[in-house]
Amino acid sequence: MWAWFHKWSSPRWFYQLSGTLLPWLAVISLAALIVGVAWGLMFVPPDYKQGNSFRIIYIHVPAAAVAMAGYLLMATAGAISLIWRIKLADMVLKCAAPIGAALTFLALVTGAIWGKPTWGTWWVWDARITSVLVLFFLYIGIIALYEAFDNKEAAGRASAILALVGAVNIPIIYWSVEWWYSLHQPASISFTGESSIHPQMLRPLLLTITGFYCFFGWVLLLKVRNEILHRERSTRWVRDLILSR
Amino acid sequence: MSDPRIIWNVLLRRELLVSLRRRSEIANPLFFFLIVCALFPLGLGPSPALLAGMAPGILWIVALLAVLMASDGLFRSDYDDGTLEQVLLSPVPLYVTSLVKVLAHWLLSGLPLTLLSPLLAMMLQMPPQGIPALLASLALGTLVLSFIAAIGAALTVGLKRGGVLLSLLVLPLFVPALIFGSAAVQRAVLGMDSSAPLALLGAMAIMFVLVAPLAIAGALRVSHDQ
Amino acid sequence: MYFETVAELLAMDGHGPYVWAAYGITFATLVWLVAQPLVAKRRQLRELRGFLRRTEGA
Amino acid sequence: MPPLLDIQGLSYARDHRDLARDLSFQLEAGDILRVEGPNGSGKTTLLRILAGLYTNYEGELRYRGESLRGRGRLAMRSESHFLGHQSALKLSLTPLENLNWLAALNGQSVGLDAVENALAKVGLKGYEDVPCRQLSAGQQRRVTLARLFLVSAGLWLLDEPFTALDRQAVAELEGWIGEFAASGGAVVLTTHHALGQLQGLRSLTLGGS
Repeated sequence: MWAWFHKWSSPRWFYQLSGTLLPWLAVISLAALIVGVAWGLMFVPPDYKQGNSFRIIYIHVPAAAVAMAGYLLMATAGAISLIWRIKLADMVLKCAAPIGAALTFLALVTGAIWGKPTWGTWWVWDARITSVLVLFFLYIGIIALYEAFDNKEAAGRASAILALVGAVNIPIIYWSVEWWYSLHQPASISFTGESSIHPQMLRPLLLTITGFYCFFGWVLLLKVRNEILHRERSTRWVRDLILSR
Repeated sequence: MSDPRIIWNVLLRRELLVSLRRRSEIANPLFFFLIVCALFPLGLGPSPALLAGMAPGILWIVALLAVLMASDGLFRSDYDDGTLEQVLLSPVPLYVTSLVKVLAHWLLSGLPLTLLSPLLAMMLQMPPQGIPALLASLALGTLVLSFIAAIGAALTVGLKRGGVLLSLLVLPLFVPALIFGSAAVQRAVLGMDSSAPLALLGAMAIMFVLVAPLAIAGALRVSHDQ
Repeated sequence: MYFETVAELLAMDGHGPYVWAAYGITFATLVWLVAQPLVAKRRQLRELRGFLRRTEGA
Repeated sequence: MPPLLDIQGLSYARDHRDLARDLSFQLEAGDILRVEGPNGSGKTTLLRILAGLYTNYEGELRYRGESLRGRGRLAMRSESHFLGHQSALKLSLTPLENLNWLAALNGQSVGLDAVENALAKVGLKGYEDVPCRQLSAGQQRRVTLARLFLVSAGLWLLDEPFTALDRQAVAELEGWIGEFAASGGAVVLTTHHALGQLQGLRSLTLGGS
């Protein structure tokens, strides 16, 4: 088993593997996004309660979901890099952070825009939006910590520890915010209540969620491949690759 | 390896001695707590009704910031004079030494803040029936906050400008403690039962006291391994 | 297609600006997310060639 | 009986600069190994690797036959002293309090007399309760060195131990190192100071490769 695990973690092997995966990820994510968005924007009837503004759900929910999954991926990569000292896992952690932060930012912006026509204010202290805001702060903490170190390897290990501590705390944070929200605001208006939307309208959502997940994978692979070339620049296989280009 | 209890006492005594020798380091968070609480009436107006309603939230947020301020240089002086290096080299597990360090730090920062809080509660016109819950929630809460902040302090110990960065790292992790802590006091002020949030805070305190030293030990090793 | 005319699609009974603003920002962000590593790769290849020529030549 | 320290194929780098490649040496009881080399040649890093502080290296390092990455590290920690550049003292505490704490860190509780003997050995008799802040730099360095005599150890790792010592203290330290090696201890040290002819002295040159 160890040989397989070791092979899997060698940057060169991963570079080749990701080379074959990239086009598929790109095609699937673009296709799923385009079809899902077109379907959600143009073909689905408006929600009887919220009107057309509910169409923002097709990008808001996937962005929040993938941002959360991205953080958990970061924590897992961090654990792997801490325990087995695999460089690849450290690269995944470093590259996933900015993408996750961008998606969390998207979830917040689309949530705020969605709030305006629906509840008249740009910012609604709804349970889910507040949790996504805290998730955004967690991402900012990871990136700030990584940038603060000069020695990049120490930066990776410190960020891995923070990501693990963050991941352990995410359920507690999400649950405490839910508890806090129910304390002050009986759940009359809330994003979490969107399940009241007609199931037939949720079908495009599955497409856009798939699209966002593949998109995350696509951009992550692009960034990790750049990182591999940078860190392995003094190796023979990178030299041959560069000169053969 | 001689008797662990003696080792524990010597380690704890050293931490308390070092802090007690620098009085100002203990007094500063308390003065910070006092001054910032006094700012709110100046900013919001002195009307008792307004202040009473916001007192639990204000007290908890300012206590939280005071703990954050007190935790900034937690490991830095040991890092600068080389004693932290000896701790890393010690056969005594780093989990234990970190646990002792943060407990001693809490005894001289979190606990005094808690004991001072009734005075400030009165200053902010908070109804007295909320004070027992305030003491309980701050006692448990500052323990949770101290251990979370200690993780941040350990992560930034090797960095020159840790202060602002520390708050970026740990403030999001303070959210649950703040929610349960201030809710417990608000309920007590309204005469409602506040045992649920206090129980949750107690559970978090146990969890962080047991788990945080692992992260602190890992973070201290990282900062030395470069 | 739910909407009869393109104008109706844009207006979306008054919610159009919000919906299109949200989709516009999302589209811009996603494009930036993809473009950034692609641009970085081209710049990196140029740097690496220089790095290799220097180390190769030494 | 496996050697006290067995280093095979050690290579390490810092900031992408190779400091040592495939370094191998052994250390037995009674040896004094002096690590030489120009500044920045990785002398301090080598000591930090041996002490288990710096783990970014390749190679097989064994302490009494156990790998330093595994059980060997814990065994070594309780049987060795590492003196870094810094004083490892809290200036607000007295030598007695500092040494008590350092002994506890080594897992041992020591009585007052043990501390007094150690301080007497380094010529600081009677200074037990003077806060270290009021001691001179040389005296503070002596308190740091007192730790070597407070808790018995089989291995000393000394990084530039002669810095900030007056000439008389330098001679004394040289004597202590000789005494320790003669009594079966092993020492690895870095210094620019020209050591006299100590029995069992060997040197290892780094850098410049």
